[in-house]
Amino acid sequence: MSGTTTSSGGEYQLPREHYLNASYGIRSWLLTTDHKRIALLYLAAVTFFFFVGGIFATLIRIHLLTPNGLLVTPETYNKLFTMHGVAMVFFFLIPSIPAILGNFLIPIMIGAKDLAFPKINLLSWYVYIIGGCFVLYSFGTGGLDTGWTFYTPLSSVYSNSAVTPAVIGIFINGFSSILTGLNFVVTVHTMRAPGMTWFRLPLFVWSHYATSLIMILGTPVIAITVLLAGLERIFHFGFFNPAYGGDPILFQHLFWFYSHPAVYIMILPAMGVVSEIIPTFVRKPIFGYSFVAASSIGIAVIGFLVWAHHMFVTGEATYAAIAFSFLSYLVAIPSAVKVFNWTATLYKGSISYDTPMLYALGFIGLFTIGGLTGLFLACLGLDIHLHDTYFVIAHFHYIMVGGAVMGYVGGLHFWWPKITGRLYPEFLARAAAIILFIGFNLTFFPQFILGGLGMPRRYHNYPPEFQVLNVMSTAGASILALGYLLPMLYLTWSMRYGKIAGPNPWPATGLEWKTDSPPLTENFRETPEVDWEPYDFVHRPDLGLTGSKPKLPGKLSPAHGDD
Amino acid sequence: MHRTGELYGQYKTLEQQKETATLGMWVFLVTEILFFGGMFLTYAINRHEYPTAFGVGGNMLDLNLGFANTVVLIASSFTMAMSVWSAQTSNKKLVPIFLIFTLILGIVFLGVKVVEYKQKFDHHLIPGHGFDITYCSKQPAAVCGISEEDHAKEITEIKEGIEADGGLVALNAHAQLYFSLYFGMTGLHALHMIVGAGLLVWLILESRKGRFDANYNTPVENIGLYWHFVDIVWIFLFPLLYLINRHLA
Amino acid sequence: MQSQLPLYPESASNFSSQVDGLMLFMVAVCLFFGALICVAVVYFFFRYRRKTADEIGAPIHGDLRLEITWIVLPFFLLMAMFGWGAVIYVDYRHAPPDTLDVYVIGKQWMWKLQQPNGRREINELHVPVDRNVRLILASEDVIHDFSVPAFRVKMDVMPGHYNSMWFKPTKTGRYHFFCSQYCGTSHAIMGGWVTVMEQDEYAAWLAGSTNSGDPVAEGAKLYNDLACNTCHLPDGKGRGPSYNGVYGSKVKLADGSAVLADDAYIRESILQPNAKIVAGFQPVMPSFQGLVTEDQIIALTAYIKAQKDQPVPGKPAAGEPATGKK
Amino acid sequence: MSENGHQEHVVSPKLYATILAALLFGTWLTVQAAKIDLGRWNIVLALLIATIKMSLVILFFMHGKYSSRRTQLVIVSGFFWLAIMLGLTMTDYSTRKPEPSRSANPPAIAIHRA
Repeated sequence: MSGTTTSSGGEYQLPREHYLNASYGIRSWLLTTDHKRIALLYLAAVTFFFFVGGIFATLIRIHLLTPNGLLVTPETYNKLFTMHGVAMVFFFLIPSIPAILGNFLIPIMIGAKDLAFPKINLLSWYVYIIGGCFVLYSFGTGGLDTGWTFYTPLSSVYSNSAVTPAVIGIFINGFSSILTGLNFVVTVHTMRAPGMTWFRLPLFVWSHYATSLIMILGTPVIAITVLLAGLERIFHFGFFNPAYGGDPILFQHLFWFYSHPAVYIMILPAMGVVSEIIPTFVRKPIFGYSFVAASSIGIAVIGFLVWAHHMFVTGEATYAAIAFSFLSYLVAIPSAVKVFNWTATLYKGSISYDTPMLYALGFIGLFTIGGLTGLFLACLGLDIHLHDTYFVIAHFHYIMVGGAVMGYVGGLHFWWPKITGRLYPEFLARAAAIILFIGFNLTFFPQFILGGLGMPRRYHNYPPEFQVLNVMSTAGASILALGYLLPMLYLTWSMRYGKIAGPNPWPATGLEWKTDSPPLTENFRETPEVDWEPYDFVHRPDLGLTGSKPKLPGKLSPAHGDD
Repeated sequence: MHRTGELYGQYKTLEQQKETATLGMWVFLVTEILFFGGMFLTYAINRHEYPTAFGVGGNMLDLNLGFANTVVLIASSFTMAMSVWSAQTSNKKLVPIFLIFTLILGIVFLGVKVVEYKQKFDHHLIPGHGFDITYCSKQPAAVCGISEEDHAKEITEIKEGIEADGGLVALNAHAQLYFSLYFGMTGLHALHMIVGAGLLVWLILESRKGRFDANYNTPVENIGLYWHFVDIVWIFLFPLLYLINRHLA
Repeated sequence: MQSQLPLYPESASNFSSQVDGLMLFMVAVCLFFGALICVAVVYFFFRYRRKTADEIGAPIHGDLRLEITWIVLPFFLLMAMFGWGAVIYVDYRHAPPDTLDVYVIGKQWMWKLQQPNGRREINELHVPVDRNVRLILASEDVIHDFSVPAFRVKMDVMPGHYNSMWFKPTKTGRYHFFCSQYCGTSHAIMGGWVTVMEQDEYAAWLAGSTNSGDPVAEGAKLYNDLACNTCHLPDGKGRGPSYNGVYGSKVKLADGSAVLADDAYIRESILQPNAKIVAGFQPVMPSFQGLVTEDQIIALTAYIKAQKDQPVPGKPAAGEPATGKK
Repeated sequence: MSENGHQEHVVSPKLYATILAALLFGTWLTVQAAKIDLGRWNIVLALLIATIKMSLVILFFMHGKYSSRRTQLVIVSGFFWLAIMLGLTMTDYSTRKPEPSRSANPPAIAIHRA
């Protein structure tokens, strides 16, 4: 099946034709309907927004080095954290894993030639770009100072910044997300290869299916919400404006109906990545496959029932607060189930120390901290102390950066050989993973303490007693920045100079590893038939792992490990 | 049944292609449910808070036009369903005819909507600084083009509204909220109608080539689904906007 | 003074001890589970490291008993956290009856506070120790949030309606309060200090107020200026009900129901007079929406409150709850 | 039955015409119902009629009755999520006033908005 050729020396060579060299020229990229090329288009755009958001983050941290603010005016500071939030949440975290890794991998993982609607897939990228342009226009013409949450009436009446284009951008961008989710759901339902039953789906696909449900059911609500806020701003409609009798809390209900499930859009795909990486590098089936799969769906569904826990101190009804707190605790259970199962998977495994594995283990640690601190915020009694403090900042950065971004970068390393056909430099990659882990903890752990002390979020200056912790945080941020720059550099380098990977360098069990690296435009030469269970290493002689000697041609590449 | 038509590269069979398109359309309609749902929620909460002002606002609408439009839209849904039937039974000549009927009814609906919007504009009922819920009640009936009887009712109703809602300023603010929702909801609905009309034009051009028959009718069916969905939205908008507390005084 | 690296804020209210107890419990539980997972991961990581390149792990697919254990056990712990938190929250959302009420108005970007006797402060709040204090919060523009870390309490300050929060300071001293809800440019400097004083000191401080008029007097003036006095005659014979003895009583309404005449009711009655009509009166009062500021509403409320013990028309003596609207 | 298990059902024009008649009748009925004062039940009745009309459109015009189980599940889940959004938000608005209270004299904070 594999078209990869080996030279006499046993080293791999790139396949003669693959999706990257199938056609050339800018038009062949901008008009492509190949899900793999669209994934790379997303990679470029999303990386750009990550840079933009990252620069804002760096400026924020530098500014907070001293209690009175080092760098910028209050107005500018408010714009910086708003734009950081908007760029990162709507244009990096939400599309990152689904639109890049999901787009690239889901059709291959289920044995399809493409997504169900390739043109809609391309359309979703253009929609993303158009939305992004509006938001960049807003950033460029005076910026945005409402916070990424756009709470009314500040955003709809009082703010003097460029709210309207930003709101339009987010409205448009929502449709990109909807189209991606729609495509995934339909693809998973109708495009599976023969033998690829629901319970043979990779957990990555399960988690993306759950993510897509949220995108489909939640995103329309944020679209209408920001539309209403925009109308209120432009035409003096009074939906949420107390001056006309509107209720600002209603805006928060609508906003969080999407935006809370949206954090699961960010974390679920990362969980999917981790669920792929761990069995591969432990070389044993995931512990409790059906529980891990079901917990993805559970998180997606229960995640819709908890949104008002963002509003415990707004004056919402006590009964409602109690109900939402209760439901919030329920959503902790499927998350915990995942963590326990991943940990149990390590037991009696054959664990390698490859980079993706380091990211996956880092993910478990950071996600555990992020998840456990979420329990503090879901707790009614503690939330009245911790709400809107740095504790919240630390908590969601542990989930979104420690969780989602670690998963994203880990997944990028894991599938990099599949995407580019080449391996990344292992030593640098491990170093970057460790630097990221240390930098991250140094940045955000002190913020838990700051939050406990009561330092409110979104402050451009702060009482002097908080300085030591802020300095620690800023120092960590600079390490973190290095940790992100390193992969960007060596991954770019490896695209041209990396070692040729071969179809299945790890080796892993998924269908995507049965085709060439990089794959053909049609993914497979002939439609594959699946007759094995997921993550089964025992009955897979084609992986070359059953004997005592390596059966893979030639010497194993250095990427495999530590022998 | 064996299907014909172009098979796109990513599919294995035409059946799969058809199934995929139908599922995709329904999933899209689910997103539309939630999209309009956000607005219905905003309506529900505010109506719950200000029943009086919403009643006064609702009575400012022209029930006859609203009723006529409902009939027009339901009829268009019927002709749309009939064009799907024509395609499914390979009546290739009938498909464009029913589609043209549908399009005409859709345009009539939008035309009536324009008349209504114009009326609201003349009556100072556009949210913003010029909004004045009492404008018509202060003019002679003829100026606002309503019957003396309705005019009298309106005056009474506004008077009672002012009392019940806690003053003119409050009533005016809350009625403006009602009209914000009126324009937001009907505007969004009209936008969907315009998109639907555009799709219909394309469908008519294609169907005149005789493309749609029992074997291949996915576009007719899917655009039909969309059209029916837009109809459903109106089925709810009509009572919520036009019929609440209808001249119950 | 504060040490260079504080790790937790001072504990200065009835809620701080409750919140801290719960916090301690949660930290302990979370540390236990966090450590359990970390230790397991690190131990497995080294214990089961790959020894040969083609080695595979033991094909273990799962264990139902374990799954059930780690679903059910955490569930009970989570419910304990939920229940404990809910108890504190319900307590927090329901102030005891005997509170000292301070009005707090947030506006971009300052706090205006007003003591029960009308003494006004900007960005400063003085309260007596060991007394239940209730803050009645309103905003003039966007959403703010009044947060006192040392008391472990906060509440959003919404435009358009009152929120309230309460606490009982347990320790004298000066504590930061912050605006916790992002409210625009100078959000970060929209804070101040809560000074908790001994009760007698507080009384002396309150009596020594010179900087502002008595709200009752101001309310009385407004009562005349806004022509309330043309309808709301003290003897109850005007077109509107008398104010006497209204505050804190149950008012009978035209629709047969009754409502407690509290601050929120009075505010509503000024802004939306016909929302609740007192039995025996016609809905004729105009709305004062847009004509009075939040400050003036507070002054009017104070005036009405001051008439609490005046003889109620139609009743021989004060004491009995009576009908009548301001 | 085609291979994918999705049978294309052709609805007869007669049934379509019946549905049309029912929808028009429903429209007339809802207008008439609005003219009678039923207090709070007016809105309930109006929504009930609208829901029945919607069901007719979905079941027959949109072929929901003849669709695959999967499609039906998609339709139902759409409305289910709408119900979640409306219902859970309403839990807040409908319980804001009667709060549980320990004290005999609760400081009822009104929810009225200016």
